[in-house]
Amino acid sequence: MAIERVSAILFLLAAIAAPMLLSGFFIFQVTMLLVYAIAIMGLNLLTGFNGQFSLGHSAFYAIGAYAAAILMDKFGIGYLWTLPLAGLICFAVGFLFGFPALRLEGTYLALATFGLAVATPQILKLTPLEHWTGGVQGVFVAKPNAAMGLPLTADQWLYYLTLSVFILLYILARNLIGSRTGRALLAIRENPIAAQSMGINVSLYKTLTFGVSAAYTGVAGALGAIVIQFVAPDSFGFMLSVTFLVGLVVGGIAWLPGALIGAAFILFVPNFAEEISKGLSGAAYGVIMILLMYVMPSGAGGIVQSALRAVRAR
Amino acid sequence: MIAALATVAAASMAMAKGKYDVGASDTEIKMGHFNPYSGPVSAWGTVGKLQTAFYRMINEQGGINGRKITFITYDDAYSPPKAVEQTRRLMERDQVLGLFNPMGTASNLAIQKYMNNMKAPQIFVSSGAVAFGNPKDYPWTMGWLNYASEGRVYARYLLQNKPDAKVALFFQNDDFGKGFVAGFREALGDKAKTMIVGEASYEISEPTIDSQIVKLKASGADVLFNMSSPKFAAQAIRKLTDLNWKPLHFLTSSSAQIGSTLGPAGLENSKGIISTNYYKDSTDPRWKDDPAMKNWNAFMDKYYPEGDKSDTTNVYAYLVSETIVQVLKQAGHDLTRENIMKQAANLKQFSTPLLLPGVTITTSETDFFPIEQLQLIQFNGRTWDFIGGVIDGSAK
Amino acid sequence: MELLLQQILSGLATGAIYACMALAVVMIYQSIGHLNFAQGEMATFSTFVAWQLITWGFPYWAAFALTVALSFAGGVLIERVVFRPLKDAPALSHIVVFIGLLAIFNNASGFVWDFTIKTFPSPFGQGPMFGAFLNMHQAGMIACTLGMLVLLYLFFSRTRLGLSLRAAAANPESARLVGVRVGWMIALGWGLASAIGAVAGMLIAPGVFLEPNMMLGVLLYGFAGAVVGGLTSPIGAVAGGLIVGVMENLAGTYVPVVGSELKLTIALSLIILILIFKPSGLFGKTLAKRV
Amino acid sequence: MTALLSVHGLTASYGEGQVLAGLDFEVQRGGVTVLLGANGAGKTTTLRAICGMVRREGSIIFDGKPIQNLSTEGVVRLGVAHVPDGRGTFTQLTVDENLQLGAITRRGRKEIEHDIERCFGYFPVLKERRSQQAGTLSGGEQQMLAVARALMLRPKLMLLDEPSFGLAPMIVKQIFDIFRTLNASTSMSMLIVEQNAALALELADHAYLLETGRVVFAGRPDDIRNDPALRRSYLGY
Repeated sequence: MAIERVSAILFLLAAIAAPMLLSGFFIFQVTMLLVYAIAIMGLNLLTGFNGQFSLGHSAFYAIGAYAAAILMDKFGIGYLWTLPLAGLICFAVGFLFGFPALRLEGTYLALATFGLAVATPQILKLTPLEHWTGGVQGVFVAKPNAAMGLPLTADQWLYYLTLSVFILLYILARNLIGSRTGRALLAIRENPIAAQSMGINVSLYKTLTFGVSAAYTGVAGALGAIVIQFVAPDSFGFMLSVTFLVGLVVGGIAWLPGALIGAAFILFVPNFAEEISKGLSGAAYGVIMILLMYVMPSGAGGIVQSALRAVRAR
Repeated sequence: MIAALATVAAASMAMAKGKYDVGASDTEIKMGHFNPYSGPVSAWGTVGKLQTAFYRMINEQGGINGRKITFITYDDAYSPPKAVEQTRRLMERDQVLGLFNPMGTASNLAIQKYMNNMKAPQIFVSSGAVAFGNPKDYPWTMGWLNYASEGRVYARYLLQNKPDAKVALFFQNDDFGKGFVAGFREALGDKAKTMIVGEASYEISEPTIDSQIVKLKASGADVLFNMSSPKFAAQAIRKLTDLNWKPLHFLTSSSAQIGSTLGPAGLENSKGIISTNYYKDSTDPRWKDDPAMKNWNAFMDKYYPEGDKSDTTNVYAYLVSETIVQVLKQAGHDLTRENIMKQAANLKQFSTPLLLPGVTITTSETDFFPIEQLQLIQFNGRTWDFIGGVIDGSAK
Repeated sequence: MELLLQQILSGLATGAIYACMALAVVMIYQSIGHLNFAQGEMATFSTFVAWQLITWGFPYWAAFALTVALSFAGGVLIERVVFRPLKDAPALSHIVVFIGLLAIFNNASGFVWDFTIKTFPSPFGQGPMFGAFLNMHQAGMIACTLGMLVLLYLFFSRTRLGLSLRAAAANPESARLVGVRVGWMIALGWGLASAIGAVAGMLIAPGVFLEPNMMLGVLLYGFAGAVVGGLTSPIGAVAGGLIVGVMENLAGTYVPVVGSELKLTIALSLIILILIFKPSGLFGKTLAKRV
Repeated sequence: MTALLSVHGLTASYGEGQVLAGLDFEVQRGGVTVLLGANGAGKTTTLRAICGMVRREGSIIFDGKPIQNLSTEGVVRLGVAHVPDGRGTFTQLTVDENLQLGAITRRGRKEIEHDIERCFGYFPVLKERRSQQAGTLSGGEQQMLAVARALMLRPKLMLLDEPSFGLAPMIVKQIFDIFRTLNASTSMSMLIVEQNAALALELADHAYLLETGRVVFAGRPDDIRNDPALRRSYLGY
């Protein structure tokens, strides 16, 4: 317990101090890291803790991003308000999608969510919706300045905003997992039939998890839209879902802090691969991924958890 | 050794009267660039690779006005968030003078505001979207060509030569396809409603487009406007042959290459296709002995031997680099961002031998599309024939 | 009426492409219980190998046979070298490895053979047949897909090796207890899947042109076809592929307003609908289990 | 008689917990040995350890060869047939295919066909159902199929894990009668784990009692029947 508390405090201190030490570009990168971490955390709630496989989280990310962009662009709603609204909209979509998903398992669920991921950019491009979505051209988002006259640059302000949202969502997720609900989720992952017989309402929990997971990823999408200042349909293809999945596995399944490590991986390693070779960057990235799975087949989470166990066992 | 250093010092002293912004100095011009090196559209990565080779050649020839070019190019994987990240890396960490020929509509839209806030050039954007030729709102962003211009050229040709045409539109469902459609419709004006009898689009993830062509044939059209990328264009040409459907066939310039589209589709099948172009098709036998083409081939052999000579993207990239060099030459020793922008908007009938005869590049403070002159061409089964002279595709 | 017929036939032709890939998907799913995301890129790579051989002057069928053999060996090798050490890792880790392989093969194809589209010869010729409804290659491809299905059926139902493969897939522990070398069966499954993928690639390429991203879309449809068919049944895979092809064409032609832009979306929604009512696919085995 | 299987100091573990703590026992050539013990004593694990289905250490000599380092397939190929708990039926395959699989390591189509007919002789009901999916059989039929499948290997040693579990008494009797016939007519040895100790002891020539992963008693069936304490706790009278 102590180790975790100490590392949490160290992380917080470093995170708060970071913008004072780093350049604008690096702050931007770390902000994107936190955005992806929130999305991965959402995926982790569903896949890691509840055992439901999803290839569709790019869709929820897209819906969150577009919700924020359209609310700001067409309705003049303040950017802060778009975050909970994007979360709510994605919760509703995810919850509704959770119902058909109930009847599907494993690979079949993967295909259904995959269908969602493939369909979303096409729907966003749809001619009848162009007035709202901007069609193939996408929507611009204005970059907010620091609130309440704080002496921060726009980059720093967005960073602190994203950090606060991340911490808030992290704590919520942590409490959720530690609660009776969390134990129910794990029980469902391990053995749905046994969970049912223990009196757990499996359908309700599964659909709710879908909703909550989608909401997390949607909030990440909204933050991403604000940070990037632009949304376009082809940013949210099926490969984004795959990227989140890679982040989840690298960070560690069913281990919340792993989201940060996974996000760092999907953000920085492609750049690193590119430096190895422009012509073979894709292959380099692939090789790094595979080697990493050899070194830590259960992701960073697996290593940290077994290290913690070893320390405690002493 | 000391003498050599002294000479260098003297030389740089002589040039010390230069004016500079971040990214330029007496000895160096730092240029930023991104395009997809990885991911599903990594085919475009050849643009960055060719340009890297091109500037190596320029540097070997002594650079521009005595300054070496440092060309920094990154992978944006065709993803706007990544493009923003790479742009900020270029601008804030690498401290480049500006972005030259960055690729992709969405990626460039995503950085347009940032570049204009930074008051740094984002020029010759590799995209045909109309948004990049808007000097009033975005004075630091300049496009290259405009899909709409080309669309207008075909529409005007139809109005003149086949006013009772029934047109079927076949387009890629993104900014590329829709850009052409917009220009085409605009130039047809009121007649668009009656002339356009069928429309079908495709996504690049689709394996085949047979169904769309079948549907368009059933619309009863006698003109097909084909706005697709080379692979799908080739499929479409072949499907037309299979269906024995022989409409008047317009094919957009980006796919109208003998080597990468018409050859695979079958030269015989491609006879009669009308397109436009502004530069020489490296796969057209017409230019086999052309000095500009020979020169380009020699460059490819020496500086970019791994590049694919049957890919005309490499001609395009060469041409853009030449234009960038022209802008930098014009800027002289005043390498401020403002002057780069000023010179980019001050190309007066610039011409290079890779352009088709008669095509020139012109920009002005109100005209941010360098390429607007196009040559209508028709395929005769072996090579492209010119139809009429060079025409102007800008909005009237 | 003619349009309807045309769209159905052209859907069947496209569907045959999906069916080919779906067969490979089912093969790998049978032996490892996952979808292999790299399957398409592996098939593309194989097809490039065949193209290279033909360019070097090999006769078509020699190149074909050699490619199939090389792909089979390559598949076995990937299982032995890449996946064997990870056999106890969680399933999701395998998915990351698939994605890594996808990136590697895709990149390698583009790096070695460039991105301009290449024509790939068809052993059946290219001219139209049946009026203008299908071309000879498409007809040949449909025939070949069905032929491959028959061969697979015979292999699985009539040979002891086929039986061992099925046993290892259905119940690895029991398979070991009758002496089946399950590890090798998995490698064999990889080999077969990659050989079938190579055949699929060589059948598909003449119609859609060969380039490094040739299979990107095809694999998505192949997944859909395999899942509709039930993932475990080769017949289901072929039927599923054909259904997806036809459904998509009909959606694109007859659904008003959004049909053309959303033809894949509509097809996918229908698939999900099918799955909701028949969660293990149209041909998936639903077994009355007795304890 | 010499030992066909002799086990010394066998340990086995699942994950962190050790289940077997150094077992010693033997199965004679042509003999029937029974392992008795309460739930959790390690009986099933012992069988699984012999077949290499769990991590194990110690010495296992089968037919003169050490097999403690062989894979499951390797052990089976030496002639050890295992009828596992839960029967291990290939539910999606037909009865016929299940039997074919039993002989998958053997050669000679004719002989295999002959052996299938022989199994149908023991279990006529299987013949009626030969092209049916095995998952549709009743529990008793599946147990018969499991035994028949094991016989198809022509094993030297058959490991039987709770062959009577969950079956009606009539069927149990039928199956044990066949065991007796088999043991008498062929030289096949058996190692049986059984809850129904009375039944098993009728068949066995040796018995071992296990408690928490250790052998606590070894002897002949009569030794158990004659020991009042053992009789009470294992035979219930």
